Amino acid sequence: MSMLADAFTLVAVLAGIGFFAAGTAGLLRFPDTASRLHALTKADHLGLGLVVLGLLPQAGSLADSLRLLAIWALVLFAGAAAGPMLATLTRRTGPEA
Amino acid sequence: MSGTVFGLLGAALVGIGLFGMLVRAQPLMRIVCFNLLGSGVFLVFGAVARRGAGAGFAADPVPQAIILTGLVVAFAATTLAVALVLRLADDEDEAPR
Amino acid sequence: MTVWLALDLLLAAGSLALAFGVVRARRVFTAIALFIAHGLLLTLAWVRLDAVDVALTEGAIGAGLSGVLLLAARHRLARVGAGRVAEAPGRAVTIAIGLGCAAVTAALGYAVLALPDPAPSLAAEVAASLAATELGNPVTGVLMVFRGLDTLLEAAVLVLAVIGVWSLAPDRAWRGAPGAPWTVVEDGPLALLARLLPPVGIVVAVHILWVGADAPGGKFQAGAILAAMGLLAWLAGLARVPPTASRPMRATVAAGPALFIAVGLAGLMFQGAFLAYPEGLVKPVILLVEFVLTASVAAALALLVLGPPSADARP
Amino acid sequence: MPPPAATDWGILPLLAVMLPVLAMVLAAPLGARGAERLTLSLLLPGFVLAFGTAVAIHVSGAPVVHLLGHWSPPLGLAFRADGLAAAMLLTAAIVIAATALFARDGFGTKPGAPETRAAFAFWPLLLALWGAINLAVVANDLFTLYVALELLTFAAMPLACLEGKRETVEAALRYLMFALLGSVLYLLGVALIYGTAGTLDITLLSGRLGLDAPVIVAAALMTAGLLAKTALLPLHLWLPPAHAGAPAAASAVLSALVVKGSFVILVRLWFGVLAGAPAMGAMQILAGLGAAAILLGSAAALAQPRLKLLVAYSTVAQIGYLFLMFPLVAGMPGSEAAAKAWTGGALQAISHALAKAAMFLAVGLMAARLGHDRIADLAGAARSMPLPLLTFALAGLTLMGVPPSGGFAAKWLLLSAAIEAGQWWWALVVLGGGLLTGGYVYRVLSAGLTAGGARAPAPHPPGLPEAIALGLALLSVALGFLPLASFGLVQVGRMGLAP
Repeated sequence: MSMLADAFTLVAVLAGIGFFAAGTAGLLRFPDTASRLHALTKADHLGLGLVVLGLLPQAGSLADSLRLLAIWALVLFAGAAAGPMLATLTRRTGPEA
Repeated sequence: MSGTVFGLLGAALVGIGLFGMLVRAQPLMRIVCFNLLGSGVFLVFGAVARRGAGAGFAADPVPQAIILTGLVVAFAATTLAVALVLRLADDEDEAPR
Repeated sequence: MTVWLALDLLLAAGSLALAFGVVRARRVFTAIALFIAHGLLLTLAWVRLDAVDVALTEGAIGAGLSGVLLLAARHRLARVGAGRVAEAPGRAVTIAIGLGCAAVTAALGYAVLALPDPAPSLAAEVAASLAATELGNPVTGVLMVFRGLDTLLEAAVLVLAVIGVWSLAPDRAWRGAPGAPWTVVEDGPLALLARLLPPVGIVVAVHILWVGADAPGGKFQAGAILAAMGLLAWLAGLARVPPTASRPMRATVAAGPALFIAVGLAGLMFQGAFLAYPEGLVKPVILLVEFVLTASVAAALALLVLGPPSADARP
Repeated sequence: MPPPAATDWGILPLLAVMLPVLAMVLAAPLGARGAERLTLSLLLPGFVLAFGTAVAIHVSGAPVVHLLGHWSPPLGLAFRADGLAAAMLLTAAIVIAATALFARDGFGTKPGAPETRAAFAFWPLLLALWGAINLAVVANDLFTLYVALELLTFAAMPLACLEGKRETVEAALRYLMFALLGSVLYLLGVALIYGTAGTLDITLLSGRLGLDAPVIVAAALMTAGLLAKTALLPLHLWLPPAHAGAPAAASAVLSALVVKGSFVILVRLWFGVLAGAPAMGAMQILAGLGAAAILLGSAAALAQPRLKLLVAYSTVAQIGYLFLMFPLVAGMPGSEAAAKAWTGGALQAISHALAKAAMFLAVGLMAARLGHDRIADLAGAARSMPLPLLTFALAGLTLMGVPPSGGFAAKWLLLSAAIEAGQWWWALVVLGGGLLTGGYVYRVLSAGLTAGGARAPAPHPPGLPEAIALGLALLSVALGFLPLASFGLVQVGRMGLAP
């Protein structure tokens, strides 16, 4: 059972890291702000989601699991607020501002 | 081992921050570099704390408490410096009119 | 073991690269962005140094509030022009300064390596005396009991800093509210975030304050989170800052240190030493002081980030 | 040395620190008028506490110690007031009291009048400065001293630019940068010392540290940081514009007290913390820088066209004298010459504090009456403002070291200690500095004593501010009349001496 849980953790966290790596590559290589934002928020939401999901079986208690989920939810919130703001700002002032 | 690694990192950050403070001309850059220098100092202190692990504690709590106090004092110093820089810029802005 | 060493080295390398980036950055904005990233890496470094209390503070104040402060300042400088800039030193001087700073780093690095082994430590003394304080977190024990004076003075430093920052207001703006009003963004997603986040933040702050007696956390971390929540609400136009003359606001900033000093003087009167806590009531008294200090620290930090009242109301 | 143990009367230096700090915290909610009255009501108790500390030390012949929360070092913190600390507490109480009374004219708030920005800030800043200087001389823990240094800086910097003029804000920014760099270097040294010894208590550290690599690096960093704060040449560049641009009352406390705080900590570092690690080379360098400061600072003062800048450069020079004591005390510890040099250094700190506060207040009065402070246009000052000019002259006597003034006693002690210790070259510096000081004081007096030009203002009935400035100058002279034995107080609790 614990072997299975460990294997699940390993796979999910690795997949999450993969999303982060892809997101970072996108941030660095994509040409314009909108697609960069797209790459970044994808990494945040999916990558972190997978990492959190993978860590859930390792959490010692229900409280710890809830904390992990709360982290994910907070990042989602922040991303949801910051993404559109950045997009609006770039539309108004151009990419260099 | 962590103590040594981060102690040496602290030493390097002190040199880098000091260099920036002396070489960069914009006042705001100097303030950022001062903060870099400060983080180096705190890391050296943190390395000292880590080396002092014992009696069931993973690190000596006395220097850790000192770092906490120091961080808040350094932040207060930063706000004062920023307020001065902004005041100067505002004056500059109004002088021609 | 080696995995952890590799992680430490990776963290150190990343931090070094970012630090070099800060110093070399051509634009101030880049430097500040890299500095914030640097602060976040350092937060991990503090965890690796088994200093979770420091990590929380570094994240909240070193990277968070400092970052907001510096970015807002950059924004304002960009609007009014960079201000008069001192002459940057010439090439030869720069090289000389660089060599000097390298020498400082070398000497310091050597000193760090030459520190005595086994390292001297007060951990045993803290462990022996911690029971008398009824606290479980040794760092809180040091902050509130053994070196309570330093903490008290630091709280006073925050009050003094607020007075100092306000003293830099232009005379014609003195009666106004702290902060530059044009920074407020009243609509859009920020308003949503500013409505959703503060309740969560307040719960987290109270939690951090409450567990601080026995686990990592405490008044400064909680105060920084509360200050951030307040600033967020202010940025979104949901909260107004009263003018500098407001007595309740001034009293909030002063209450924590004033209570702390009063407790200290009570110790002098009844126990014969400043900051000696009444026997049997150590923990309740400390928690009361910490609770009021959190409110004062939060108010002071927020006011410090806002800056003096500004004469500049342009959008 | 064993950890300090609590003594009777330890409550006195403790309250001398905590009362101003508490008053500073309460000042903001009280508002400018309340803060002003609170400050004034604290002046007498503050003086009594300082005086009581001095008496307690004199009677018991030993330092007065308070252990905070009954916790003894290395875990806890101690306040330890020795003779030097008591002398500085008294000096601070006198200078602060004089400045506060003087400042009522400029920063007072009439009943019912609205609170101005300058009045709101001035009183808490003055209180913070008072608490910080008291803390800097009695705290016995290196990190508490760091907090004292920061309190001192955060109080002094806004005072330097309280008028809000552009040049003063620029000067304040430069001052803040020097000061922050200084304190961060000091803190770095503190970290290394803790890593070496596992304690930050000065008494415990005394004699425990050898000349290991971390200790040497720490000593160098802390000394450099403290020199930047004390404005010893060549780290003095921030001082003249900051001190000359401040309002008169602020200049007085900045020049008289603030630089002395970091100086006392430097003394504690070399003769307390590092008492077991003789470093004669470093001592000679410090004194060499001091000598350069005396000669170059005086020469610069001689060349200044503006009165306030002249007085500020005079501070740069007078700070130099303080550093002559280092090699003389370290040269032959326990000898008569070392004791003389120690007393001489302390007396120089005190007499300069009184004389310089008097001088800045007098110069401020003159500048306010004239509307400018150009030395070339001082003609007629002797007739229109006799008291401020007399104050300047008396304070000048002390700075020159003319008998019988406090400055004479200080400089004579340093001079004879130098000869007894076989380091006669420092004696030449003392003499040369006195001549140069005479030069710039004479320049001002001769300009002021010339018959009035047409623009000289009409004579003005002297009031309380004139009397306060004159009183400080008289005190600085009167120090020289005290019998030499009464200065034995500053020897009490000197570390590095055989008990």
